[in-house]
Amino acid sequence: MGELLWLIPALPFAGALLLVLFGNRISRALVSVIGVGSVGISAAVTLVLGIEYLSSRPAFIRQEVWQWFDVAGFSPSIAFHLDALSMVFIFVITFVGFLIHIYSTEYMAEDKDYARFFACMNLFVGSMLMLVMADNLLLLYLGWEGVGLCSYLLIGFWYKEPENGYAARKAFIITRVGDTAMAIGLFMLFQQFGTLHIQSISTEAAQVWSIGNETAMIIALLLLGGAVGKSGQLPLQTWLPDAMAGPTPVSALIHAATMVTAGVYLIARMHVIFALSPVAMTAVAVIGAVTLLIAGFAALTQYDIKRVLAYSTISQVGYMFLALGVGAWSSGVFHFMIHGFFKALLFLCAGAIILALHHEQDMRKMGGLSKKLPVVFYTFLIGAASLAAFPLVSAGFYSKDQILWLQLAGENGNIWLYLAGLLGAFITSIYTFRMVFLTFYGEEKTHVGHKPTWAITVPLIILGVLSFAGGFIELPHNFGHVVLFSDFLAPILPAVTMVPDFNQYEWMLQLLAAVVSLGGIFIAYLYYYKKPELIESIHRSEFAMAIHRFWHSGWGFDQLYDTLFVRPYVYLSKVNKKDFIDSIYTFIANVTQNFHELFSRTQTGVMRNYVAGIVVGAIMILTISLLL
Amino acid sequence: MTLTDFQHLMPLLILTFAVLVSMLVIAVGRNHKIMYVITAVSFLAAFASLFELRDVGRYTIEPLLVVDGFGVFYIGMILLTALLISMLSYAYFEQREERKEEYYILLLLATIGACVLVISTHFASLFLGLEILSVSLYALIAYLRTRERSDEAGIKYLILAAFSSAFLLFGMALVYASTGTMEFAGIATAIANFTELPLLLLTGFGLMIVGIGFKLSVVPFHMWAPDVYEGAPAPVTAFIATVSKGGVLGVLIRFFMEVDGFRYPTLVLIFTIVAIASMLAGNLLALLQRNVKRILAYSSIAHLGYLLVAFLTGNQMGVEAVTFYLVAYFITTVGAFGVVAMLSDKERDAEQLEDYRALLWRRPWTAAVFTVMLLSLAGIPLTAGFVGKFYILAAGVNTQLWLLVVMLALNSVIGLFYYIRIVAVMFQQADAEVEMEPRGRLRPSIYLASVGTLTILTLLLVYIGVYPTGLLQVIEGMLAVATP
Amino acid sequence: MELTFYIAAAVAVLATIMVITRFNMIHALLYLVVSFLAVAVVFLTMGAPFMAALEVIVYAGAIVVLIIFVIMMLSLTREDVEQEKAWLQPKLWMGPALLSFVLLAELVYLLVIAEMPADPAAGSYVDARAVGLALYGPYVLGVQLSGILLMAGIVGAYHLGRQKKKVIHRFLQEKEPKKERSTVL
Amino acid sequence: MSAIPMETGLLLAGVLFMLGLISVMIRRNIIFMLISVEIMLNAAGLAFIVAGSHWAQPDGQIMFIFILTMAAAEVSVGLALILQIHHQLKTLNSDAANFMKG
Amino acid sequence: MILVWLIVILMAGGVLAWISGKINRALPRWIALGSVLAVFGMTLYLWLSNPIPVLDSAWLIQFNQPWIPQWGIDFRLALDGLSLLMLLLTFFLGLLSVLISWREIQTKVAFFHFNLLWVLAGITGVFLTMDLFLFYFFWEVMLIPMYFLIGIWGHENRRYAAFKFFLFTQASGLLMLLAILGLYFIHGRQTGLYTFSYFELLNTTLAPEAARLLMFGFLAAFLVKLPVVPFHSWLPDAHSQAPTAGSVILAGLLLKTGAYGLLRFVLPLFPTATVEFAPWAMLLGVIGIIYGAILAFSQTDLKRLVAYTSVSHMGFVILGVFSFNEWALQGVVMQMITHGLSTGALFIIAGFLYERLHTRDIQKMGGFWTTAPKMGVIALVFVMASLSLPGLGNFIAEFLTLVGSWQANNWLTVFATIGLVMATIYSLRIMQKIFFEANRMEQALPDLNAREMLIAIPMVAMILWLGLYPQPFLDTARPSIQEQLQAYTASPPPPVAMSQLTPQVQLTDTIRLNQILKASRHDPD
Repeated sequence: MGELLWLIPALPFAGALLLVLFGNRISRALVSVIGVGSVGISAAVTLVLGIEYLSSRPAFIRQEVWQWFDVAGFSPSIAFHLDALSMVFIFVITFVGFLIHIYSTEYMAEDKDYARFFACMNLFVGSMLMLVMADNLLLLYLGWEGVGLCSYLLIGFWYKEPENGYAARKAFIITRVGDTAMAIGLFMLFQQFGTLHIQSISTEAAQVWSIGNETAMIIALLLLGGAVGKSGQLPLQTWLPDAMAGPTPVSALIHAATMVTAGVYLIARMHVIFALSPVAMTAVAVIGAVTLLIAGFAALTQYDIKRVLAYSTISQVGYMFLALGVGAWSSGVFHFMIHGFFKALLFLCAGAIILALHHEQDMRKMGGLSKKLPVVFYTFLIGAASLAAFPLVSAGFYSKDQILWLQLAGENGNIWLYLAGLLGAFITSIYTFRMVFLTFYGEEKTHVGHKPTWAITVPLIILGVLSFAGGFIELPHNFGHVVLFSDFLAPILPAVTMVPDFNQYEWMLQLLAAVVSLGGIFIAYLYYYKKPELIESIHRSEFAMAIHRFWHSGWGFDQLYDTLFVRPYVYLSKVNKKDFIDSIYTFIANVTQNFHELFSRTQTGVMRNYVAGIVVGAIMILTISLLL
Repeated sequence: MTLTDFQHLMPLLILTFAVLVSMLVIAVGRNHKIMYVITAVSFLAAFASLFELRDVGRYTIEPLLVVDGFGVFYIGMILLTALLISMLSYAYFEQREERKEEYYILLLLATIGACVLVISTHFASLFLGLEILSVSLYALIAYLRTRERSDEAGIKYLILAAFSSAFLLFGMALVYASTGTMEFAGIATAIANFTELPLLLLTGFGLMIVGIGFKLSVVPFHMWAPDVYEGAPAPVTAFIATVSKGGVLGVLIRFFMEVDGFRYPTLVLIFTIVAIASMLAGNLLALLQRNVKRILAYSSIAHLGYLLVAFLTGNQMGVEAVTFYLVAYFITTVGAFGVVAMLSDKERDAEQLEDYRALLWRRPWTAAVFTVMLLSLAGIPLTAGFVGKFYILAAGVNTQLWLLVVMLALNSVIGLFYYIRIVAVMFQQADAEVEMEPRGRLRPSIYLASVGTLTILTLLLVYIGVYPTGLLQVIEGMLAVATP
Repeated sequence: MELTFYIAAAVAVLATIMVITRFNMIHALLYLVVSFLAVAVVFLTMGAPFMAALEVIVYAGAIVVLIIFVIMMLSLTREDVEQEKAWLQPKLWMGPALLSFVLLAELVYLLVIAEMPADPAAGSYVDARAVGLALYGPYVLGVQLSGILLMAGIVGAYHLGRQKKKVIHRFLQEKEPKKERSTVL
Repeated sequence: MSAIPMETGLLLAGVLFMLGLISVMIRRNIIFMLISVEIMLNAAGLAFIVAGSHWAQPDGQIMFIFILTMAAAEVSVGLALILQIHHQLKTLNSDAANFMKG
Repeated sequence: MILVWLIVILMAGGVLAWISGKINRALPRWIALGSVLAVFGMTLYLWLSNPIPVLDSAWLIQFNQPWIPQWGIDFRLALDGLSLLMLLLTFFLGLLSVLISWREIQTKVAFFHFNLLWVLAGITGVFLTMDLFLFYFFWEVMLIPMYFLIGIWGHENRRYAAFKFFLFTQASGLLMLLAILGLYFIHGRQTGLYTFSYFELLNTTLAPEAARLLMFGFLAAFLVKLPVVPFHSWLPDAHSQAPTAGSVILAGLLLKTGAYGLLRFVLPLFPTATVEFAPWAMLLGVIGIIYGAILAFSQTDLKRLVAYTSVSHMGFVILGVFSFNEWALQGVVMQMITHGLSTGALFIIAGFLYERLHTRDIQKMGGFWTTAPKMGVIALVFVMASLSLPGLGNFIAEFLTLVGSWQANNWLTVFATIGLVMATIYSLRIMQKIFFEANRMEQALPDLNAREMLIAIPMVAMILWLGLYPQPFLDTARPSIQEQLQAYTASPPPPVAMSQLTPQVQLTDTIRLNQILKASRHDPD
């Protein structure tokens, strides 16, 4: 078993390679077949392996394809590792990826760079799979950077617009900052353990380090740096809203469902090390909490539908971090999965809307679409409910509720984190339904052009079902206590240590969460549907508008980084374009030249001067004789 | 004077004989070609006669001359150089209206002077050799009387050389006054008794250095060099740069080795300062110079500075280094001036940098030869100049003359700049306006000798650069005889 | 003898000073003859009578006369003397003279403080015979070499001194090649 | 016989040498320069005689003869050259002969 | 003898090419191609026929012939894994250089190929020779033809650039010569054996002061060639002014001679002095990485930009060399190879663009992906290589270097790693300005033709190979690297520095893996 493992990432890679080599010469249909097919087969292989895995439940499956290199004992392999954790990720990546690929065949149908798009998408899926299947951190890093590249290429897919290029570069560079921290973390890990093999590190770290070990803390924080960059968490979150410049399927796949959760994967994967460092854990949780709030507020003020979703992604990933931060590993992963479903769904719906409205993304110009695009409307509603954690019937409710619950019930929990999460939930439901009301209700403001066909609707429906039903595999104690998911992950991710005797309060918290969610929906209903004039009145307030602008700009992080880093760097670079060190050499050359001119002046051509020269020489010689 | 004495002076006798024959030939009738052949043959014959003297050991002709390995090697070097210069002269003078015949007589005479210099062991022979060389050179420099620059160069050289000779003589007189002998060996024994040099003697040495320094054109006695190089006909310039300096350097080495002047810090200091100043001034002066002959003049000042570095090591290795470097320098300089002579036309020498623009495209072979010569001067590998410079550096490092060695390295870099500049000019793309051929050229066959000579020189240069072992063996063999 | 030496020396120095300060070349040469004669007397006092004779014959006789001939050939005029006067301005000769005096001072100092080697022999009279024997004994090669030296001088002087075709200095020429002019125009 | 100390003789030679030297430096007329050089050579010869007389050897005198020879050769060539220059420059000003410089 | 043939074939080929130019304009190209192919083939054969890890000694082939016996100078060539790799790189890039010049060079074709082959011959000599005199000899020999390549066929400011290149390298080379001589005499005094043989001189014991001075002499040459930051200023000019082939050789090979010199000579000859100097050298490396990256960002001349990226990348080399451990040195060797390829490729792309547009100003470019996607893809690959994307060779190189340097110095490694971010900044700028955005030029840019693809494809293949399966190269280099490190074996940090680790944990990675594998195999079924 496991012989097929390598096929999962290899197929998309092969697809990408074929498309790069021949993409321009084959028909669009064939491009679609290769592009979608490779991911599809990959998904099928995943399914087969998944079933096998579930039936036999080994600790993990490993397949080494070849030894990458071996330098003085540093010998990472190109080897794949399949366990429950990666299984979840592979599943989301291949299936959601497959759906998005199908969706893209319609969405990108008009684009002339059709083959390039699918090549990049395939490459992305391959890299992402590499990331989650790697059995050592170096291979993980390969996938990690690979998805960064694809993200770059896809954000800047429509490269004619300089802003897109800018957004693409921003994404790559900012994530690279995080990667740098991660790379340093890898150096340290290697120094400590002489290997980057994840299993070995995990086993040894637990033996070698006691809790609170300083090295472990530094390493954990460095890895967190990488995670923060990729996952768009504070303080490296600024690239993600801009990344919406790419085509919408890209946003759905990369910037919502999969790549941005790589950080979550990394932390979950290296949970042993994180668990050894309370400081790092706290950092993870705090970052998650702050990020989810900041992003939530920012989302409230956006008009671009994709930007709202982008900020909501940041915010939701914040929840995952929150979960990881208290050691609720499987809750974090669970929320990742559910989020993957509903966020992909929301993005794809948004894409369908955008396509229908001739690439209009401003929600103020939308409205009344519930009749025109019924499938989109209903699926969007499911997604929105899930995002807003609509009580009981949405998957999001269960996954988010678990996180909130564990903030108090978990041993590492903290009331403030809980409150932040709760506030976040409230804001989430406001902006989610703000979006729903602005888009689908009210009067129609833009004519609907393209009506989605099966290639769009089928993925939407499937994702809708998943967003709805996905939650039922993991239910809280008082709702039947289904623990399929956490059981599945249990061999890999330890369970949270609970505060004793806290279970009796669970229903209260659930109720609170439900109220908050519904309250948010109600406020959205009130302000954006029932009484839009309330918004007008807010807009009249100078103070409110200042805050609005501040939130709209993503809390001014862009401006801050601009003044702190970008401008000084560019200034430094421009001011020294001519390379001042060069002028040192020019100076030396000039001095030499001046000497030349000085000496040349002695060659007057007048004989008497030459005689004088000889006499001076004679005097010099005699003086030396005299003095010595 | 015995018969053996004459046998040992065979090369000089041959040359003197050639002078006489030449004068007779001129008296009968002037013919450039015959004169040329007589000169070349006599140089060859004189050189051939040296083979008899190869294993001479040390044969002294009291009190003036000594024939030993060192002397024989230097004479050989001088004779070969003179031969090469005479080969290059034919085409050069053929296109000029002057009477050409006396040139060869003067060339022979000057060569005799240089040969006497390197085998002299006595102030009298030193002085006479030097003067024979100088007096011949006065006329040679001003040989092309139609050029005002020749005259200017001639009179400058004449006055300054006589002036410096006066210094030399006065210095000799003082040395003589303080030691009572004019033989090198005698002086050596006389000063061996002194723990410290008496002031009178030191003064004498100092004044002699002025005279010698002038001939070597080292700073600060160098100022005549560029003017004379520029004004003199190209082959004569080559002669001044090589034979004249080589001869003087030869006698300087002989004298210093004999009296072991390196024991005295005063003299070493003087020479050190002179060496550094020569390197620096020579290279800096040449830096942006636009006249090729002047560049070569300045570069020769610098090269003399390099040579002094090896000279200052004051040991066998240093002498060998000097000798080796001189061979390389002779070949290179003659080659370079040969190219200048080749390119010169009836009215003036090809001395402006402009004359060399795009030479590679016009006359690739000449340009290549010149490039090789310049690279050798710059001390780039595959040429003899590199091995020479390496040898000097090795000698310097061996004796730990770090200051001098570092200065040499530094100066080599400055030097590179102007050599490469000439090369760069030659390698520039041809403008349409550049004339493809200089005016008034002779038929190609006349250049045969010049072309052949340059080819030989280039091959020699590269051969020594690639495989210096042969030359090294000869030098070691010959000089080992000189210093028992 | 000593007195003779000092008088002669004084004359020589004075005459030489006169030589170098005269504007008229012929006057200068006459002083030069005086100077040479005085030096010849010094030679006599030094015990070198043969050299004294040679000094008079060759230096004062041949060489100076040669120079006078040349000056006459060049037919120097009153203006030349004036010009000579103009050239010999104090500001022109002060610097060089200063340099020379530094050198002189050093030389004198060196000569004075130098310990002279002890006298080897009291009688330092070297007569013509001894000179002749030495000259044609050990120094015979030197004589031959001086012959060669003279030959070089003769050949050189002959070549250079030949009256040549009229060549006008470029500054005085009306000319300059047509080519240049055409480029200018 | 020679009661004159050597330093006195050398001093005289030195003074004469310097006078010649000064003259070479301050004079512009080429003939004067030539004459001055002759003075210097003569002074050098004097120094040889003094030294020779001191050591009671003929060598000093022989050197003087050689110097004499050289001076003669030199003057002859020099004068020939001066004639040339006068023909061309119409002046004997040595400063005028400064076409080559730099 | 085969080693001599390598040099001789190139030199003879050069002369032949020059002469043949009289007969036919195209002939020199074919002769050059033929001779480079021949030596490439021979080297490949050497590589394939010698299973390096099996051998005991680092040295595969030696050749020795007295040259100037008086001075103890031999014509001594020897080949080990390191040289072999360098030769492979040399001839590979040499081959490409001939190919890219096929269209570009139209004047003085014969002389061009003469120079090209002689540069290659000189570089070959540098990589092979084990006699210090001969080393210096070849060191200089490779400069002259390079000077001509830049000075004759370069761009508008070629003379200045050629001068600068020449003076910098010569000046530093002379200091090395002095150091070589110093070593020679010190060794001679000690043992009475005056020789320039590398193997003999390795045994010289040096006083600390002398070792320091001599090391600086060697360093001067190598650091200037590398180049390390305060001495880098010749490089942007030379690189940007040279013809494409010249830039490729400069960046791909000439810089590597500096790195090679550090590895081959500085490390083994002066073990104590280098350890002393190491922190400063590493600091210089880091400064280079960052300084080069910052400057690269602001350049508008494409070739100049790439030149500054070289400065930045070569910072890693010195960083690695002075870390004194196998990871870093393997990283350095990899960096030499991969940088040669990737930067060479970028210069080649710049050349392609210049041929089409007659400008190197990236301000005037843009949007070429539309018309030239093939070129775009290839450029993308090498731009990514330049920012060391995993999967491409440069990543292995830089990661290994950093892993190694981390063991030696933490903070400097951190700053060096930050250089990776800066590499991203400038690299993406290249893509953005040239291939993305709107097309500012009127004319359409033709895509790569067959010949150009023939050049580009092997480079892409190579860089991928190096990125995904570098083991053959690492194996080839390993024995020689271990040899260079011999002097340091006592001092270096062991692979596992932590003292807390129990011996069991210090097992090598492979053993540990096996255990885990065994566990996994038995566990489930």
